[in-house]
Amino acid sequence: MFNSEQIRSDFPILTRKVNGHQLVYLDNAATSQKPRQVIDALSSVYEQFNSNVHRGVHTLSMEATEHYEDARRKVAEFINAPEPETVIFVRNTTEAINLVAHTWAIQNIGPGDEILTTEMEHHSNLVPWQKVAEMTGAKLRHIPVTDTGLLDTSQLDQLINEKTRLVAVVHVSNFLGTINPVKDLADRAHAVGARILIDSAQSVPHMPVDVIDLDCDFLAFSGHKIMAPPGIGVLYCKRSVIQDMEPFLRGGEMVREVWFDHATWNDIPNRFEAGTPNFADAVALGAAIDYLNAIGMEQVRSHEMEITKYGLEAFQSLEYLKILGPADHTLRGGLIAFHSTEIHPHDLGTFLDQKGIAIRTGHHCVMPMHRKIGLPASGRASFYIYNTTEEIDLLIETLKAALTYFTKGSSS
Amino acid sequence: MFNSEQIRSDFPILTRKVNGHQLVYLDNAATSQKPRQVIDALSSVYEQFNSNVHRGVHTLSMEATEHYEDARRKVAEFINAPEPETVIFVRNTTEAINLVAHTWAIQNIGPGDEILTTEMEHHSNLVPWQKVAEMTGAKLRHIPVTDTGLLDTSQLDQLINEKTRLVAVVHVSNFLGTINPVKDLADRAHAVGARILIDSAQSVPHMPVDVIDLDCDFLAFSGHKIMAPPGIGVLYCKRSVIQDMEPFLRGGEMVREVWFDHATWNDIPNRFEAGTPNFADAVALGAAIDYLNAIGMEQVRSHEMEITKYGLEAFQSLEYLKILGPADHTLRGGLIAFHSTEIHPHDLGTFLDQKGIAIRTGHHCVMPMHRKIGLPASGRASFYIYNTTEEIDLLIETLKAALTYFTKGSSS
Amino acid sequence: MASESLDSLYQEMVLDHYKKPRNFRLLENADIHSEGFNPFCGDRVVLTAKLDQQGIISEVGFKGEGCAISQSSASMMTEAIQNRTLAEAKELVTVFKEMMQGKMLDQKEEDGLGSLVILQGVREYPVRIKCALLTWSTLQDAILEQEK
Amino acid sequence: MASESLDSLYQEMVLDHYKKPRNFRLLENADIHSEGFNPFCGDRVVLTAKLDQQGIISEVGFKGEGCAISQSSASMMTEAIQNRTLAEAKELVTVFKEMMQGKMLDQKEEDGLGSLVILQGVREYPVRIKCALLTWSTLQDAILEQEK
Ligand SMILES: Cc1ncc(COP(=O)(O)O)c(C=O)c1O
Ligand SMILES: Cc1ncc(COP(=O)(O)O)c(C=O)c1O
Repeated sequence: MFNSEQIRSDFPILTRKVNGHQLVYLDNAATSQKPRQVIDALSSVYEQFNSNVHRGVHTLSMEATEHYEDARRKVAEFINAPEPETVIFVRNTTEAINLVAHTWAIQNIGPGDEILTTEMEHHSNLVPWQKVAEMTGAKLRHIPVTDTGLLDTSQLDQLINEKTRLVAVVHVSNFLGTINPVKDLADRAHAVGARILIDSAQSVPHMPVDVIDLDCDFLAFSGHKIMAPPGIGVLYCKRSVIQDMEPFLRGGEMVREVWFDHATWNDIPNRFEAGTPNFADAVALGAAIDYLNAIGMEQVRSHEMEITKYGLEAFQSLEYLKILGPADHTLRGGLIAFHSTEIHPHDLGTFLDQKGIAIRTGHHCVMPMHRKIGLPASGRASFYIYNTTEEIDLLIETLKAALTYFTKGSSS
Repeated sequence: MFNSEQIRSDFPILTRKVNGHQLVYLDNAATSQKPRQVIDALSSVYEQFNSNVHRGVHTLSMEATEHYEDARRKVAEFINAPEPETVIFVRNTTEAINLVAHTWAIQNIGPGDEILTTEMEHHSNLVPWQKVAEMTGAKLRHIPVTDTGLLDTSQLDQLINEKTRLVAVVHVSNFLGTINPVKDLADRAHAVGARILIDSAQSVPHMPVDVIDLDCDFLAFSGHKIMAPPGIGVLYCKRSVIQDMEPFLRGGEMVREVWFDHATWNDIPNRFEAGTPNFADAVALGAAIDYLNAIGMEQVRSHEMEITKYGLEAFQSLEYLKILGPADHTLRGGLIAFHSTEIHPHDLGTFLDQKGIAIRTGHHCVMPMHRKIGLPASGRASFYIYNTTEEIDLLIETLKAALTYFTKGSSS
Repeated sequence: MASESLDSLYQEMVLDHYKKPRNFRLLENADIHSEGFNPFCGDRVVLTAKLDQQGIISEVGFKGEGCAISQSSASMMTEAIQNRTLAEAKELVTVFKEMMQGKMLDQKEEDGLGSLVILQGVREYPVRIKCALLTWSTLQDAILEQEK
Repeated sequence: MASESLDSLYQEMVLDHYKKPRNFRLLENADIHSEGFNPFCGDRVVLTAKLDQQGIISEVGFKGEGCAISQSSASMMTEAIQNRTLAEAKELVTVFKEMMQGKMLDQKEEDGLGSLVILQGVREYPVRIKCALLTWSTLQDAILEQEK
């Protein structure tokens, strides 16, 4: 069963003091903390079998390759990918999306075509498509977001049309928290012959995600948000879509044969993994997945829903603070963004930090959506399996104190 | 002073047994082993201040950012870069070179222009230029390699000419071991208004490298070959060259402001570091540099020269084995590639592995040069600061046994 | 929940400037117009100023959005540079930056800064230093532009 | 320096096939022509074969470069598939691959493999299994192509 104390004790950093207070880490949407099991797995790589993968006949190289490919299998199983080869290791979500932009997209999108994204995208799932649109002459469109923070699906029939070649959409918004109906969007995309890319940076770490069930063509996420190190990320691609695609980065590993003036390509996934891959962080990602599997992703999701529900209610008690995103916690991932008309989020952030509480403040790499709702910045508390309702209580209490502190001058 | 035993004791993996024998790791050109100091630095990141960099006002984020930027400063000092901002963190040498190919190169090279490389390039400094040539209509040329494994400089006046826009050259060959005259090539390139990119994957880890002295425009190397983890690499760029360049990967961190339909760019180096950077491995790279600085790069170089000299002499005693590359150890990095007319390198590799000795066998990602000299593959022993002449003795002795073993049937 | 340590950052005067920013308007026909933006946190300052015939800053106005530190620093700066020459303003930028970087100031420098010295409190919050500096860097850019 | 354990990998017969590869030539006017290459290690096998009117492999020839395991496996395979039908050859591929993947063989399968069973020794060297399999995958590709 789920044991919060037990889980917390796996994360060495949680015992840390910040400004004299016990750390309360509520910045998980930016990056997650790592359990002892992952940190140890990483050390083991370097202590036991560190070696370059794929190219050697010696024992270390063989072991390193086995561990690396084992990690690929674990990732594939975790997201229910049909075969390990459809899992490409990259640095992070951003690189995964750029890879698709520089390969499938520019090879398959042309003038007059449309790329559809949403108004709530992270810069990483927006700026690459601006470039593709510019390069190919395609038009970039955005599914609007309603006042309640949901995708406005009323215009979808018009937005997803015969010209649409790609729908690129965030699964769970790192700003509004919204869980988007990606399965439905995949159906609609496929109905008009378009492909769908899902930015799963905020979903894969926090809930069961099944690429076969979603029937997505591309799915991207970052290791560092799922208890693994920051140097590893994943791009899942349907084999039929990527199989014969021209490569992106070029160099060692991704070639079959090389002559002075030309080269031929290796098979997937190697074709898209140029140079020495970050096998060590991949192994650590495998360990993170083992860790989460032992808890169970359903458990992770329900724990975060509980915390979020608790938080959404508790926030109601705070004057001057307005919550952003859907009101219903079942429609949200485990994060709550908010803003105040009285106090800038940075100042709140500094106040909270004095009490050891880490939240994110700023635009969270979602500037256009902030601009749309007229905010330059917001605050955001985001949760993971190790967070507790006691921590929420502390957050609320401290926010209350902050509001008093910063508004005291108002009445003087 | 230099203390081999002391140094070896810093590398936990060196105590490992392989097939019942003490590991003898001679595959350092593929990847290096990591000292305890680097492994611990990495664990510390996760245990003490792991957080996303640049975007937060909370303490962890601030500390992570400081450590990350501190690592950048260390790298800059290590290669004598004029300012930290000229150091861009990437995954590896391959990504660094692709970054230049996708930014400066395609923005500055056109039809009829020439890109000059050498016949001894690693695939990572060859295949990207094939693509640039294809995209821009430029011509890709190669400085020939002489029979003794040196760059043939007799035709340089003709090869580096008014049409040359870029000279992309390996500093130390990972196959022949040759140290190339990159400073002279830089002068010649600049004299005709061309830029020079130096692939320093095999030089920065093993000898003092000074980008101001070399006057190079771009320089690339991989962390994993310099005692750091595999997820981090470095691209150094002259500020004047890169300052106003369009970005490569797009997403978070690299933008200044983003609208739905367009975006503006952040300054260097952030402009070229899209998405969450691998700050943890960057910090570990900083620790690796601290470690090497404590020894002194002159020491590292002279130790490797000694080992290489010793090895080159010892190899003479081996029948059936021919050494590749320059005969003079002062013209070589710390590696020795060889081939045998009697035995395929894989079989030698497996034999050595049975005795715990790890060498590389294959084409070492330098297929065209192998083809030119008529070899499908070769063996390669490559050294680092922790290798000893006793290990060379063991290598030679075991190679002798292998040659006896595999040729015994010949006489039966 | 006392927050004494925060009081050095959020001095009463700082909060006062934040809530009631001085010179909070953009001047038309300004001789100086400069914009500062921090891409990581989104703080923004737009600075405008008029110069009289002697090259003295006769009028200053700013607009911006951001945290108490960035906005109060801007507001306080507009008061401080009014009626100074560009050269004096430039000197002020230097002294202010030095102060924020932790340099000990001599009496003359402290006098020159006047009430700006209260922003020293920001030094204990290194991540917020860039907030305090945003408006000053913006002014510096403007002066360098003017000198061209 | 004894190397007993290596003897299971480098059986005398294996080394013999490596040094004196059988059927080491490319057939002209071949019905089957297939090329296998391992991009990581550079091992290469080119396989050619002729089929008679009954669809029996009447003649086989190969060329290649690579290690003792990849080349002896190819040489031994050319002997083993001669005078078999494509269907039989395909069955042999399956059984050989299963053997290399560690499956226990029954008597009939072992008999079918004949002297190829000595390549079992490669199983203890997982990284070399792909060397032994290269020629078999090449044959498999050729048969699949033929069946189209
Ligand atoms: C000379 C040279 N260049 C480039 C590379 C590529 O390095 P990486 O695989 O780390 O990108 C290597 C190493 O494999 C190398 O030896
Ligand atoms: C929804 C979403 N997409 C993309 C990203 C980019 O991830 P990364 O910075 O790891 O590339 C993030 C996180 O920053 C995110 O929350």
